[in-house]
Amino acid sequence: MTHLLLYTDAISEGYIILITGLIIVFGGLILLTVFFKYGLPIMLYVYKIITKGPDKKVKEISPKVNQAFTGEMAAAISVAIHMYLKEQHDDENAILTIKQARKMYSPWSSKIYSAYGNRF
Amino acid sequence: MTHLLLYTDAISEGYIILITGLIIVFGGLILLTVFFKYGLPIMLYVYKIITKGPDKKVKEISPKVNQAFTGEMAAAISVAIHMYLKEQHDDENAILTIKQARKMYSPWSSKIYSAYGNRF
Amino acid sequence: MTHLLLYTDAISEGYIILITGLIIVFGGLILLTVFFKYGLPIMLYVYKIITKGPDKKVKEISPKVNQAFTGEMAAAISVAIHMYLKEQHDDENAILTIKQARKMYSPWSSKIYSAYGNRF
Amino acid sequence: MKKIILIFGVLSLLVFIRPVLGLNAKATHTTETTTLTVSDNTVGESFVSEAFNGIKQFYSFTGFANAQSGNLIMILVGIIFIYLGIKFDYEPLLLIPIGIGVIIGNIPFVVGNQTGIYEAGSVLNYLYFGVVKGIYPPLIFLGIGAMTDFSSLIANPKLMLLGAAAQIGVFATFLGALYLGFNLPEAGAIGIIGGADGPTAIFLSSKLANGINILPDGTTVKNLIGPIAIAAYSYMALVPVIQPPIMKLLTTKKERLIRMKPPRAVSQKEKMIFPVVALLLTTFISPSALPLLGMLFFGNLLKESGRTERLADTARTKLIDIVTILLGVTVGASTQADIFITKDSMMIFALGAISFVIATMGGLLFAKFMNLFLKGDDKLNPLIGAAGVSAVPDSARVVHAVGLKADPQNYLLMHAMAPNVAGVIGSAIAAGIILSFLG
Amino acid sequence: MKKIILIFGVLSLLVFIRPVLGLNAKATHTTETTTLTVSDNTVGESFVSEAFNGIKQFYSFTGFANAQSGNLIMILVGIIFIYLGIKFDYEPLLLIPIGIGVIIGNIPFVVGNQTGIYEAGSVLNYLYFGVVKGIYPPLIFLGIGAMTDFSSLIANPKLMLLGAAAQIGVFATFLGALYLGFNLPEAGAIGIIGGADGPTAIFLSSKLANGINILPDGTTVKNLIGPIAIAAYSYMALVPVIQPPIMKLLTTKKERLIRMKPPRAVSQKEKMIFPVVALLLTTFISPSALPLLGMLFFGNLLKESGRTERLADTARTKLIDIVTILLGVTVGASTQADIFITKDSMMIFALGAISFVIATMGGLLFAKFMNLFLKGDDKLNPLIGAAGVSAVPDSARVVHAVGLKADPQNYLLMHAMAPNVAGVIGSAIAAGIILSFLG
Amino acid sequence: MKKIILIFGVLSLLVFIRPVLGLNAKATHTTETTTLTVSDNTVGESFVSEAFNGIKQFYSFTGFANAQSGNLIMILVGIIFIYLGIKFDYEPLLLIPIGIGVIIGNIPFVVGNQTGIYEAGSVLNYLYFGVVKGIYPPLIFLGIGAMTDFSSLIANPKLMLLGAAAQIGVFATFLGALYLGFNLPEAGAIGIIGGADGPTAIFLSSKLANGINILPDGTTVKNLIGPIAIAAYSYMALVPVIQPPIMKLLTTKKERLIRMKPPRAVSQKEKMIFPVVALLLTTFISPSALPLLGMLFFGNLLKESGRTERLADTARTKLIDIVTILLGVTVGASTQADIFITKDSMMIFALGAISFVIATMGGLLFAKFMNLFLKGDDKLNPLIGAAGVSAVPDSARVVHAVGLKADPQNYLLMHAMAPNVAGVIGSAIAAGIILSFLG
Ligand code: NA
Ligand code: NA
Ligand code: NA
Repeated sequence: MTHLLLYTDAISEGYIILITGLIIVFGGLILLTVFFKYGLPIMLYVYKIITKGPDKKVKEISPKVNQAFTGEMAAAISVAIHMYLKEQHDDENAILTIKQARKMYSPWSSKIYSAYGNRF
Repeated sequence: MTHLLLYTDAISEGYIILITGLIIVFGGLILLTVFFKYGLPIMLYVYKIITKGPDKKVKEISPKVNQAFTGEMAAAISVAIHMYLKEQHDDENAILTIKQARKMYSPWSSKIYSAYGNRF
Repeated sequence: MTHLLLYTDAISEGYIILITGLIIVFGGLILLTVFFKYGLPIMLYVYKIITKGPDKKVKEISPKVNQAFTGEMAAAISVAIHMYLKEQHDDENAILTIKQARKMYSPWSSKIYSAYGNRF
Repeated sequence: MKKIILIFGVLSLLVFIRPVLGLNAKATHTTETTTLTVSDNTVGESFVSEAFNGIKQFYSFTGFANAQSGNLIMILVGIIFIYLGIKFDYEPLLLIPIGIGVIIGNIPFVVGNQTGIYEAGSVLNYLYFGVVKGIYPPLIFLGIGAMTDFSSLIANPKLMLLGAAAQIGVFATFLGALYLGFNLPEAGAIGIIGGADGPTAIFLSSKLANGINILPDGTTVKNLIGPIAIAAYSYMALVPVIQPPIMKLLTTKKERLIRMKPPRAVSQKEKMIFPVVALLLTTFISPSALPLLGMLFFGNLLKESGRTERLADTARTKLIDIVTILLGVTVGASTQADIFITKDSMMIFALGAISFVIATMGGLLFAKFMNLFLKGDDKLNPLIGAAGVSAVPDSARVVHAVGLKADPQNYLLMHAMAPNVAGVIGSAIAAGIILSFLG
Repeated sequence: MKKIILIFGVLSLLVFIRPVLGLNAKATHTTETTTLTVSDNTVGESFVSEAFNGIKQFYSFTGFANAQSGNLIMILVGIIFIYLGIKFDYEPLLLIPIGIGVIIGNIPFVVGNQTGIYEAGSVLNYLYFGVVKGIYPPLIFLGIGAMTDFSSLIANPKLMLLGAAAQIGVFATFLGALYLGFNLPEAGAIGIIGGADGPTAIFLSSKLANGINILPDGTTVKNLIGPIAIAAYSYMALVPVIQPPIMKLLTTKKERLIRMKPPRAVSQKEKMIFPVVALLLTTFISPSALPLLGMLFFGNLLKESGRTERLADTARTKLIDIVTILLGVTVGASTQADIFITKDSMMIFALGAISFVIATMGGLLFAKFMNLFLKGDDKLNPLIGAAGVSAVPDSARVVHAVGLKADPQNYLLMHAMAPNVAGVIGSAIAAGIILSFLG
Repeated sequence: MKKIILIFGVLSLLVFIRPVLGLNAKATHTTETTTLTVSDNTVGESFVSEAFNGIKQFYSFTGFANAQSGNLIMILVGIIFIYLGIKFDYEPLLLIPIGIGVIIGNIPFVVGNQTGIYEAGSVLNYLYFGVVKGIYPPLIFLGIGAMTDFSSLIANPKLMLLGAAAQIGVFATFLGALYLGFNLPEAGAIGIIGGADGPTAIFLSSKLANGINILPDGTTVKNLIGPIAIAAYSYMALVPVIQPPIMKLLTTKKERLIRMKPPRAVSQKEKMIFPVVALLLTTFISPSALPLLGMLFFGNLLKESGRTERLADTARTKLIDIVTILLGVTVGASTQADIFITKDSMMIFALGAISFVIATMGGLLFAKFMNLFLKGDDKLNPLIGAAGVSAVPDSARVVHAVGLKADPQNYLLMHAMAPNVAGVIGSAIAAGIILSFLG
């Protein structure tokens, strides 16, 4: 193991790691941010030029194409998802033993694996 | 390893294990029996009291509630299961090669995994 | 490891392995060929005699039974498969983010596994 | 383009056909073969003779040269297993992998090429690790727990005693093995065949009769995992053949006609509490059974919690399938003839048969004994005692079938499931006890 | 036929009941029990007393004899975990396996029988291997990658900074742990609880606080994998309880009402490029996070490539399920009372709570800070900063719920997903940094 | 409540911001940095400079500091693999995992942090175990067996010879490798590239060219698993590019127009018997191929038995998927630049290309040779000989496509499947032979 100890005192070392670490984490994610904000559109533009010829400007191929995808739609989707996530909770399903009984005859033995095998 | 040898003679040791083992197995399963016969209804009762207030007697919450689940129903279910289990045996399915042919083009290569991937 | 070296010279050894290997590969697959051409029909015949009595000749039980499976059918199947294999390629599926959005709310956490669990 | 490929191909082939053209000058033969390199004519000949030598040498490596009668016998056994599985549907998910495993394990090979299951470094040996270390059985139990509905047991807890009674088969076989000269741990492992539960048998034998443990007197226990596992699965597959005559022998026509009242409905809460409580009680009593019972009830909780259906589904489908495949083929392959065909194996098979008979009798007779204390429609149909041997769900189905023969309207399947699953719990407890005493 | 079976059965039973008939002559007792073999009458008695001795001896092996208060407390904790998972749906796929694992790990057993998770050779120990060696977390991340849609992050990359801001929780906790006297690697592992990401926490603690590594001053680090994992998962489950009060405290009503403009649509090409580029950038910065981030983006590429749906599906269903089962039960079982109930564990739990609070505050405050530079409909609703702690997707859902309380028409879920997944990437990077400094 | 949280939060933050407030008195600096702690103003500055030192030190650990040109080249190769897989659908299930694996394996890291695939203790190293020990390939073959329908081979057994003929590619490449100076085991492993079967290539190279085995003359064989696997999969992906020109070169227009009579129907019984008999015959001839052929025919029996569909389904879906994921990413990662970019790798790639050409030619020419003995509608369309190289099912599809070009009504796919699967069996036998001679 290679240690990066700068101090013999653990607390001071801790502060250094704290500051350094935060800077690096921010640095890394800022790098990603910048790439996807500026780098990627340029890359896609270059790719398009290579494959289809230079008939488009950067702005046109900039990924902000789906302007039709408006706030109203997003809201609608959000509602739908909200509903969907909510409805998953009908606690304590009072399934009758009858329904379970069908399942019951399916343990332990190989022959019986197949009962499940068919269902999935 | 800790050995529980009581005798140097294996056969005698065997008898002890036989008797001891049987008693323990019985003991264990009797414990389970007793718990599910008496312990569990009490537990469920206590739980109900804690969560909903003390408005029910032990007898009422005793799990023997589904009296509607009569012998006739059980018999009907049993028959249904019996039928179900029986009908699984139509040996030697004379599937034509045609049907198999569709499957045939699906081995070895990655591209082909997907054919199966879609089906399941 | 047991080595089968016949020569100290690697190249000569190589030629021997080349010839020997090819002969063995051919030998092995010829053996399989012969078995499935002649051995298997006889085996199936014997099996039939044992299980159902000797009321058939070898020729009759020879597996060439499905004469109805003609070239026309094979051609038809081949076309179908050809079509099937071809249609798999509609590159760059322009699925809207909307459709993806539904999926999106499903990462990392246990509760969310179930969203997928239900689908498959 | 075409030309380039042509030239390239011809050049490549030139290298390959050099010896035929007599250019093989560098060769310095160390074999006895006298080489004649005088004319074009004889080069081919000499080369043929060398190749023939190579083939002869190679032949000594083939199965044809190394096959022993034991291998051929075991291959036949493997084919019979497959045949039984396919033709009669006897536990096909186990007999077919084991059968093909028996064949794979008995293909004759030269030792030292990392082929055999007992050779360190071979692929089979790595897969066999899960058997030797007892890892596969708890994973199978996880899946089984996620498959099993314990409702019938919760509804009628007293039927658990029938599962306990059948364990007589375990302990009696244990004693029989001692009489036949096996030492204590080996006898313990053999006894568990009477539990009629493949994974439990493999788990216990991998701990007690693994060819590794050393006894106080300095001897090493034998490796009996293979014979014990094969015996357990074989007799489990043969339950529909073994049990009916015993059942008819020990019950009267009148007893077989007894109709039992239907079990009560069981609430989801009870089903959720069952695995937790059963885990606590059984493993407090028999801590050495923890890997088996812990996983069994873990799987059951995944199934019954209502929140983890996804995990339960994986445990009872793909996970158990993968483990079943690996377990089956390696247990089968562990029957390599030189290790498997011994007097011990024969004795184990004989003891296994006896153990199934005793277990069945134990369950039946105990059901009759319980009837002495039960009245009216609480009385048990003693046939369901036979389901206490586990071999789930085959023995329960045998009970159902035998019951139907006596009275075509008497459906015993639901009732028989309770002792059936209790038998599994009982066998795991018994395995834990034996392990505590002898492990 | 019937007769043969009858005779056979009776003979078998004869062996079994021999002692009752007083034929047990060979027995040479070495125990203190004085044996009375005078009359038929006393044989039974003596046998009973011997069996009683056996039971007494066996009793010393049971959980009843070996249970310590610690075990019972932990079993109760396990039951509470299961209860929380079932009743309140708090991360049930994790709490239920961990809960039952806690129970399994605290069944009292006698050391030396290969039962406990810390005993070499036990089944649990083999399964625990994937935790100790940090193998399970990357496989979980593979499945998570195959589940996750990074669209919202691609559409609005600046939200990544919120995921970075929440890592304050990690580093502050690290510092707190140092103040409480933990050494550097232990403190690093404890800090990662603030990342609110179970697999990352297990991965880092298995590398830093594994009870194996030796420090320059000769001391061995403590094994804190169990407490850290339990703390991480517990607080992740409690996110719906922990976060809302902090969110209300640090935001004004007006801020909570901010509506954000909907994210733009993202093309499939962007989604394919994202995992490759993100893998390169993040692991170049933090190579020690390679196992986590490599697998995360590998899984995501499988999902987005459009060609490997089959593999992505397996990764996000059966594979992650299997690993989740094994990880949950072994992490749970690693809380064996004698190892788990220590002052260290208590401190880790306290630090864990603080870390979640700080991480939430960090995300919220940074969102407010960013708003200083943003105008018009680019302004952020500061609530989404709280989603930067990961705990995907719970914290995003909490944001959504709190947002709805302020304005029932303001759907923040989609916006909150971006900092949510960024928080995972940030935590993995942070783990890699800590590993580089202290590994 | 609000207040408590506020106080709690502020206190927590106090700890965290201590250095900014200049309270960091305990610090005893050991670096060269001269610390200025005179005024509030300079404290921040000094702290900044220390943090800057930390970042500088950390920078030496990042990929940016450690990247070598080799790494960057290999990362580019990985991206190209992914691009080919996605854009042209060339074996995407293999090229995409391998491609991302290549990237993962070439992220620059500092040795000693348990990150690289060749470092003991790293996660990648544990997953790589299945490659090094040859465990993954038999599991892949299990799934392949459970996918494959051998009907066309059973219906027309003589087509098996085409699969044998294509093995010329294996042995010719072996010879070529010897000429290029590789020693015997290495050359054997390289030769198998000509088998056009990824798992077989990995299996054989893990046994022969694994960097562990020691030759009689004391030298250790090279570890060529990576280059061999990459070459095999690359050329398999490129089969649609490599084969058509050779096929057109070696056949006349008239030959390409030959229509073959449709294969006869095959009964289920024959399909059940096939795997058992084929297993026996092929492994008796080549016992060292047992892991591959045993698993292949085991999988096929699971599929054809009609009783084990459940196991066959798992083998050909989830199990093979899991193994494919792990195999792909670790084989890819094994191309770590410092180990992969060597003259040997270049030679292996050159030999691999030649081997595919020779194998294709072998199959085609042998089909023409067989036609000398066949009459009427028994005559073969020599194109199907090219399918003998395996690379299932790509080479069969190439045959189909080339056949369609000559005659749009001539559907060769069904006929080409027979030599295609025979090629796999043939390659496995060849691998076994080479292993017997050189293992
Ligand atoms: Na049993
Ligand atoms: Na995080
Ligand atoms: Na081949």
